[in-house]
Amino acid sequence: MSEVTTPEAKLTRKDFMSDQEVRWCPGCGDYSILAQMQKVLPELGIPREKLVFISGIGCSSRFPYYMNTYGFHSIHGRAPAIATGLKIARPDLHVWVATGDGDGLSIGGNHLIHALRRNIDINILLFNNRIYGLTKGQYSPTSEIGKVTKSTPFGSLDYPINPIEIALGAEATFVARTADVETKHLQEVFKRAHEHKGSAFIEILQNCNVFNDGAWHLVTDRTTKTDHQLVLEHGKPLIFGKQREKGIRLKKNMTPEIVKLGDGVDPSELLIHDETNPAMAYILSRLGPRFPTPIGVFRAVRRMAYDEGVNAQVESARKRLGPGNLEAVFSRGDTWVVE
Amino acid sequence: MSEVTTPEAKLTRKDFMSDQEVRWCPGCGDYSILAQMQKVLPELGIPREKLVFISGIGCSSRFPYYMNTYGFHSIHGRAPAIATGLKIARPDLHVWVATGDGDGLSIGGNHLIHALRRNIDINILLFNNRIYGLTKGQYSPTSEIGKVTKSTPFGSLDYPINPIEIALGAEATFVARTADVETKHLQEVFKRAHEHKGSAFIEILQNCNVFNDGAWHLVTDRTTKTDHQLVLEHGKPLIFGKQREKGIRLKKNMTPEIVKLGDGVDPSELLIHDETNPAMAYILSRLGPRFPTPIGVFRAVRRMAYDEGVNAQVESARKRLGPGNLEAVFSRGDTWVVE
Amino acid sequence: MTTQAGTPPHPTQDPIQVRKRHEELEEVVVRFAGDSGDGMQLAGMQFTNETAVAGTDIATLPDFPAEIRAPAGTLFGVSGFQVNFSSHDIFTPGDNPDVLVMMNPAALKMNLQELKPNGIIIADTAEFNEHNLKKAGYETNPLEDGSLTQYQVFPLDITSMTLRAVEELKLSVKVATRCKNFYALGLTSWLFTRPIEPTIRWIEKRFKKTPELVEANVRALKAGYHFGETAEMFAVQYEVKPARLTPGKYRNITGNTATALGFVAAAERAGVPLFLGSYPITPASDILHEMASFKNFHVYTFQAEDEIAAVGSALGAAYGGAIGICTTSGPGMLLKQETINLAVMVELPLIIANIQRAGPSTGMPTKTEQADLLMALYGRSSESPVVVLAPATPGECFSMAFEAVRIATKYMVPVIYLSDGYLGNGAEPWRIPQVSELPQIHVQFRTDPEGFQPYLRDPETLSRSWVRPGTPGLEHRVGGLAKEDVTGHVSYDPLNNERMVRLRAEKVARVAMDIPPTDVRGDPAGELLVIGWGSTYGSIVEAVERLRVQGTSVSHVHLRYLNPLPPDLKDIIRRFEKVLVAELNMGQLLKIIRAEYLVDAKGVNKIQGQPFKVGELMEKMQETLEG
Amino acid sequence: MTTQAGTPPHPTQDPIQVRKRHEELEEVVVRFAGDSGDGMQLAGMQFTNETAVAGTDIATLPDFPAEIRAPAGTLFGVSGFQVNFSSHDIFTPGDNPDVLVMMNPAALKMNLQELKPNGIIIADTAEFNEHNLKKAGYETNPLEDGSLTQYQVFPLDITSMTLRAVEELKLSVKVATRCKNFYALGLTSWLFTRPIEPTIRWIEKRFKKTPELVEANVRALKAGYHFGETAEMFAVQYEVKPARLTPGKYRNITGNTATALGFVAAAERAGVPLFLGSYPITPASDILHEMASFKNFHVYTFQAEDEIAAVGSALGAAYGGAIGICTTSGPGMLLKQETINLAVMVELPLIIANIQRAGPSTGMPTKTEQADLLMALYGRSSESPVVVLAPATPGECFSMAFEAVRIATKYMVPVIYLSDGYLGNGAEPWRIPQVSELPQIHVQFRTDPEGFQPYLRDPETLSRSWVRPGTPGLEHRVGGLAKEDVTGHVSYDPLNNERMVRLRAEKVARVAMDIPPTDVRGDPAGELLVIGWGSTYGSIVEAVERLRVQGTSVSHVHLRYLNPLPPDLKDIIRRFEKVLVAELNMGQLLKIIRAEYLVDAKGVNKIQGQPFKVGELMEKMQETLEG
Ligand SMILES: Cc1ncc(C[n+]2csc(CCOP(=O)(O)OP(=O)(O)O)c2C)c(N)n1
Ligand SMILES: Cc1ncc(C[n+]2csc(CCOP(=O)(O)OP(=O)(O)O)c2C)c(N)n1
Ligand code: SF4
Ligand code: SF4
Ligand SMILES: [Mg+2]
Ligand SMILES: [Mg+2]
Repeated sequence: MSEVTTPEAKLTRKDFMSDQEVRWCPGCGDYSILAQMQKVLPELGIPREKLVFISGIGCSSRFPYYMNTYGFHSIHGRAPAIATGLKIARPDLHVWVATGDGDGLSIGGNHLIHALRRNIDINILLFNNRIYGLTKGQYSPTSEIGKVTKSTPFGSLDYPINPIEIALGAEATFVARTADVETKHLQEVFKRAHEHKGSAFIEILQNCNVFNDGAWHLVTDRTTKTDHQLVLEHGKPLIFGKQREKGIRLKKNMTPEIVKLGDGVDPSELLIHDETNPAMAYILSRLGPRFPTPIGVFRAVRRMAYDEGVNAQVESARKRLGPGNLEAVFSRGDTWVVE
Repeated sequence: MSEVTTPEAKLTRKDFMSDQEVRWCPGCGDYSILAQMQKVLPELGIPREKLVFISGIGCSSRFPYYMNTYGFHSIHGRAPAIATGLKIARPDLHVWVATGDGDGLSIGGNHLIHALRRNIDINILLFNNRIYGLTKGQYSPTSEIGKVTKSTPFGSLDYPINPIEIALGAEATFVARTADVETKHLQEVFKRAHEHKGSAFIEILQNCNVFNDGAWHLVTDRTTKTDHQLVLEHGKPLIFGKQREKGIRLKKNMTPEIVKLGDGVDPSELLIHDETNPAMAYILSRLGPRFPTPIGVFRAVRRMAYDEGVNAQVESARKRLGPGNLEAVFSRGDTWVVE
Repeated sequence: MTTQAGTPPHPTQDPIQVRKRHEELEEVVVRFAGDSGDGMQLAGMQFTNETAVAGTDIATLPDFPAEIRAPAGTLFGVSGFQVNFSSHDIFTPGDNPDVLVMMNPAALKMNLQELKPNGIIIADTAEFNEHNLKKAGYETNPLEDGSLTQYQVFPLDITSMTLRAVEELKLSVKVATRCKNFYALGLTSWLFTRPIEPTIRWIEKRFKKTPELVEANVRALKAGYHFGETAEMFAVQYEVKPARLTPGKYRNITGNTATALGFVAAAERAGVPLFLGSYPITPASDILHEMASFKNFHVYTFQAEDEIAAVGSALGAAYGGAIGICTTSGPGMLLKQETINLAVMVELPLIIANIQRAGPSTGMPTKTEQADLLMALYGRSSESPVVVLAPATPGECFSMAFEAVRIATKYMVPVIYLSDGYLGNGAEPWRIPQVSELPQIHVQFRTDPEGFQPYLRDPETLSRSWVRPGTPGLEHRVGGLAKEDVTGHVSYDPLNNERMVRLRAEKVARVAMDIPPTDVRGDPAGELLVIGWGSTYGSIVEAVERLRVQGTSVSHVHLRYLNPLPPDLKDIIRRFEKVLVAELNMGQLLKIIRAEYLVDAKGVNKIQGQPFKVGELMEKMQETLEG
Repeated sequence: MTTQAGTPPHPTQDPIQVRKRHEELEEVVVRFAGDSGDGMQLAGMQFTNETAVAGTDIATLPDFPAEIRAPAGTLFGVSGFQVNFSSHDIFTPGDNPDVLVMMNPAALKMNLQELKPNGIIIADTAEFNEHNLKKAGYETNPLEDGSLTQYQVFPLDITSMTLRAVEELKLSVKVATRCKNFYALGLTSWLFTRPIEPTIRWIEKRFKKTPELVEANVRALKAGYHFGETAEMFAVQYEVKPARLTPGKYRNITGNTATALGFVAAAERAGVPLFLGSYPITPASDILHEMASFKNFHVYTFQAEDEIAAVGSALGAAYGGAIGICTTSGPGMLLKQETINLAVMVELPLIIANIQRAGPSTGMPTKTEQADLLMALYGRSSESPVVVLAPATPGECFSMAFEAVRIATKYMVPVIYLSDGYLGNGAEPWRIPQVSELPQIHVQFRTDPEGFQPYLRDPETLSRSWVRPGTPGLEHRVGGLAKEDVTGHVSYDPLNNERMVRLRAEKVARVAMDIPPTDVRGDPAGELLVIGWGSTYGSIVEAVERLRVQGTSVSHVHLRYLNPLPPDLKDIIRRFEKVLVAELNMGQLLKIIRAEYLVDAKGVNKIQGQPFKVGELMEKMQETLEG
């Protein structure tokens, strides 16, 4: 057991490592995600005991075992529901959910969208490796069409779910994407999510080197990412490429196009990222294969968080009606006395 | 039992009325929806026996009992899953799903989005009365914030789901909205859905006069609808108002605004509806309260339907490998003979 | 109808008599019935309230269709409400009504066969038109064709009289007509000298936003009452004296309300917040509705997207240190089992209230049944022991709900609470307890890091300690994978797994040491022992008592604790020659009793969505004794 | 290890001897173990295949962790595969291995205690370094500290020898090292004179896309084989002669593969398309994988978004006239119950295969258990009878899967098929049937509108007719609400409901008339009857036979039909003084037997995620006989 920690005591990465041996495959992208989380948390200045990690089932969902905080490895797909109950009853806690593309988008899709639309103040990390890892390699809701897996020897036929797009469709108030190998970016996004009041949804592109190696190679590999990765920054134009020579512009009919800077195209014509503009986020979420893959914060707006509302309601009820009085509710309606 | 019908015999509305007494409350919006369906079907020229209506649980889900076709009143929220299995195994059938805002978006939300993203060739009618009717009036995922219902005496706190937006987020290939009292429009949309190959999602604004009377009053009442209803037509500018004097224009940052025609504003500046433009559909789906409510087809595009893919795969496998041979699969791998 | 002093109940038809004769009765069963839109449930509940307030004992049986407002005049659209009220204690709504208040022909058609010989029929003639008669399948009008001569029939044009009563208010006919249930109620109230003031108060509260409706309904109510008084048609006014109930302050309560109050009271006595995660389903929804109004207590109610999320949120709250509860019924219960399994594994308190209804599948949602017992015990994958409790009467729902919380928190274990539609919607007078009478529930959250291990157990209860996240130094991880004893680390060690499975079973078994002795109604030994559980209590008690009066050797044990079973049950069973298990299912407790005690018990079973009638039970008991 | 002619198994250490001595054995148990990344499952399966092809009888026990590739060298990361092969028929993988092939210290640590005295240990010395020894909790190196003197230890640097074998291919060390499992397999194959050709063929097929891997693995395999031949270290080569199996063409088959084949064969013999709706879950996923490759049959496989959608889609397909199947395991089974309940109500054929695993909750996903029996029987709300079947051996999974389809379609009823992880992953030789040997399954879809009613029943089976949507004139509606007898219309009539509940129960009960007589292994009467079901078959058979050889009066009944129970079981039980029920749970079938037959049966139970050892069972049987 870990000894007492107080907000004062400055914590270090080690403080967040549990005594459990990490059981992921050597080379799994999950290691980096874990490491970045353990590095960021000390900077947030919250006492360790105020943190809870809740997960479903999957390789990614083993995450809580390795964090020296409170942790709950629950049921396939149900982490958001459990986290919702916890956060309503315990608004003082910082609740993180770790889930996978199968856990969060296949069996757990409904709980995910309902958590997001309610805007309950939890942070959801969706480890997207486009495969079912723990069950040894079946295709997942994010797998590309035609994918040959154990359960689809002739290729899958399911049009993939776009996690960012579905989160936007549920009107999530914070929607971001990052990648296992982008260590700094991971940390930044984790911080932003922590600071956001309300549901924060983070898709993390993660490599499963055993069952789906290289799924994100183009976006994350040093040699290719400059052309295939688009870093979103609020208020900044959408520029990418080795020499940052390419940009994204919107045609009249709101369809995006890639333009080369210089020859006649001025940066001012480019799309300027705006985290508060819904149409912007939506268009960026479905740029498609011919475009670079955006990472960063697609959308960030403030809306009443569900737990805020619930507890405000309880408070106002107490103010208006006074603290609950059992005798009173027992005697609701008509009563009579028998001598 | 109904007597045999053949494609030749021209069917009438009566042919589609079952022998079961309709058990909805007097005045319920469901009656009109049922009537329009029974009127449209004869025009489609499909034999009655090729039609199947599958529903979940709820007032709306009683729909199949009243249609003299094949029908299956199934489980709360699960109709899309059952319909998917049926359509894969029986591509020759025309499968319709009847569901409610609770059935389809609360307990059944996940099956709904997965059916839509797979683009299985079924037509989904979501009766949206913004309330749980059959269970006597609790708020639903589409109820407005602050709604006072049996389960929310202090007002609900859940930010509502926007059915059109969630369907778009799942990249549904056909997304439309209509209303119980718009009889002609209902029929048109039903026809469009029938003609669409792939999943067709239709939100039907429906009045529950017992538990949520007037939920759609502004949009559907003769006296108010001209200002509060926006009829979408492909290729046509977005115009509404008593004298069709108002239009919708897009500002530079892709946010819509209402403009008065005439004084300086030319119709050519207005948004022209395009059923194939994803950003357009998305923006229209979230116009918000200060805008009129769009009805019509938000989005209609063609993409491989799941059942097409599955059956094509089976066919090609048969072509390539020949029809299945039991002896052969029995003997897969190494075998030996014992004398 | 048992009249005193043998005076015949017939109203003497002497026209010149003005002052009405008074007759005292011991027990009366009234059944209101009409269209699901006629407000019969309301009339019934208000009548119940009036007579309860008047001090009689009561038992009720609401019986309505699954449709909200099925088309007018249809047989399947008939909605009924039966009230039994009496000056001695009663246990059931009564097998057969003495009085039928019938708002249309369909209602009469559905209910007549149950009316007692010479019973009273009050019928709204306005509704007995061609159209409705045909819908109900009557060739001719029973009110006129002499087919009801063996009853006392009072044909009244209730509709027109109601319209006349509210005439001046200038309401639409539709709205005005809606008041007729209160007219009928007023008349019935007069007929049995029940006070209408409680109903007037109720109307004023219910419609306070629409004064014209208050006015209209009150007028209709009074008009009905005065009609009885003045109309010569009614020569006799009946009266039922108050019952001799234990002194105290009383209210009339349904099982669902009592359940809600029991949970809230327990949370208050434990000093722990309560979290209800629920998804609406008949007949459980009312508990959610009731609890949602307790926001000023430390009560959270959450209407989740489905039952899985409902129970998940409750477990999450329990993990956070709240009392996690969910309420549901059969089809929803199925969906909670995986989460209950997790609760068994992480050993957190969780209460799952299943208000049983008739199945399987969607079945008959508004009808009652007791067929979810085996599912509660065995409906989860692998070995997953939980505690199972069942209240026996509407009022008892309070104490058993309270008990569920006590056990769950003391043993850190899920508790399944089995009520049913009959208990949930049925009502009885309930003696309002003093808060001080209620036991304290001692909840101790662990805070001491010294020597903490997540799965260290209390030597007596075997429960692990409850730790609230946020407690410094106790950070730890729990989950659904097999756990190592004491440390709770993930472990696939074969022997450890068997040890943990047996520990969880033993923990539940020990609850048996913590429950009251089983009481046997009747002789402690004899020929026949009838075992029941849940809502069948009333019918069994009455059947057994009647037989005992006839000198039959029969006793009754009613189980509130179904898992673990009471330790003394074995000996009790041994003391009887024959054992009969009465349940509203195909014999579920029966299976358990046979397996557990190897006794050749027989079952009396009914799967009709209706409670047992006392007569049915008596017959079967006699058969068993003879056979 | 039972050597013939009593010659001691020790290799004589005489250096000048060149030709190896040959020894014939009757039965050998080999266990391969190493890191989950070492490919031990593969080595084991290939060795099994080789010896099966060589004609011996076999039984296997794969045993691996839930993690995909737990960190190298850890105890929890150890993955093992045990093969028992013999020249007579065998029923279990064997209690204790004769040979351990150990790829690292952790493997040795986890497996040594089970090795037979004087057993053989082959160990890869390369992995026995400080680091790994410490991870495994060894102070000193067991291969050197003399702690293994009572065994025959062959310490070999398998890693280096493998690297040398593939040197010329210039592979990365990482890739080259991965071949060591084939080196070990080659050596073991030589030691027991098993043919390596089948493995070579397998390698060529498996890696056909990467020729260098084919080359590398084949080289490693051969190198291992030749090392055995040439190295002086091995003086003896053992041989196990083919078993006398019934003549025919054989293959080696796992329970999961046999289940898949059984379903496909049944669909073919019924001439009806098959639809598998499934959601991946250990240990059931392989059935989905297998079936997904049958696209050229009329087989649809659908990986749904969850188990509810999986079973829903299967029911939808069944409604459409296909054979609807779903495959799952405990945690997924829970989610299917509501849909099974609907299938019970609409009376459509549906097959649910539950490949049981150790629970509760996530439990030990890769370990076996039999604790879902009561859930299969009673895990649904209300009264919801279904047929429950259980295969006893991997090969038998074929015939019972076939039987499940036959019963489901003949009686229009859901059938739950209970296999488990041990059956699913375990393998045995399987006599490949001629398709002509397989019974026809007669499926008749109704097409005649004349006098059609959805719930008209076949007088013999009580099943309603199966109607494919698309059939003119038979349009009708079905659903989960209570149904009127014959017409199937929605009905809340009390008596109708009871009638329908009893009809559904009776329909399932009648299946009992349609199943083979129960065969008793051993005397038809006697002192002790052991009752088992499912995967415990092998261990029980062997335990019973050994005791009978010692003259004990014990017989064995193994149930394949768990609901309804065989009609002749009652008499069989009566013929024995004592009854013992052996199951891998806390006594689930035991409860049923006691309740059904009122016999004081006792249980022998194990909840460790492991099959029974023959020794454990023999002990408990003797105890019971004495006690
Ligand atoms: C109810 C239930 N169904 C199925 C499973 C089996 N299962 C465990 S994890 C998993 C999918 C994991 O995929 P993902 O969420 O992408 O996590 P990953 O392993 O890829 O990180 C499945 C199907 C389960 N544990 N429980
Ligand atoms: C598993 C399950 N949970 C809950 C219910 C209770 N239930 C029936 S219908 C319904 C909601 C209906 O709302 P909606 O889908 O909007 O249909 P409406 O009645 O409004 O047309 C609920 C909660 C059920 N039948 N099954
Ligand atoms: S299987 Fe894939 S996702 Fe799972 S631990 Fe291994 S590498 Fe990571
Ligand atoms: S309750 Fe509402 S939705 Fe249901 S039938 Fe009545 S009016 Fe229609
Ligand atoms: Mg994944
Ligand atoms: Mg609704």
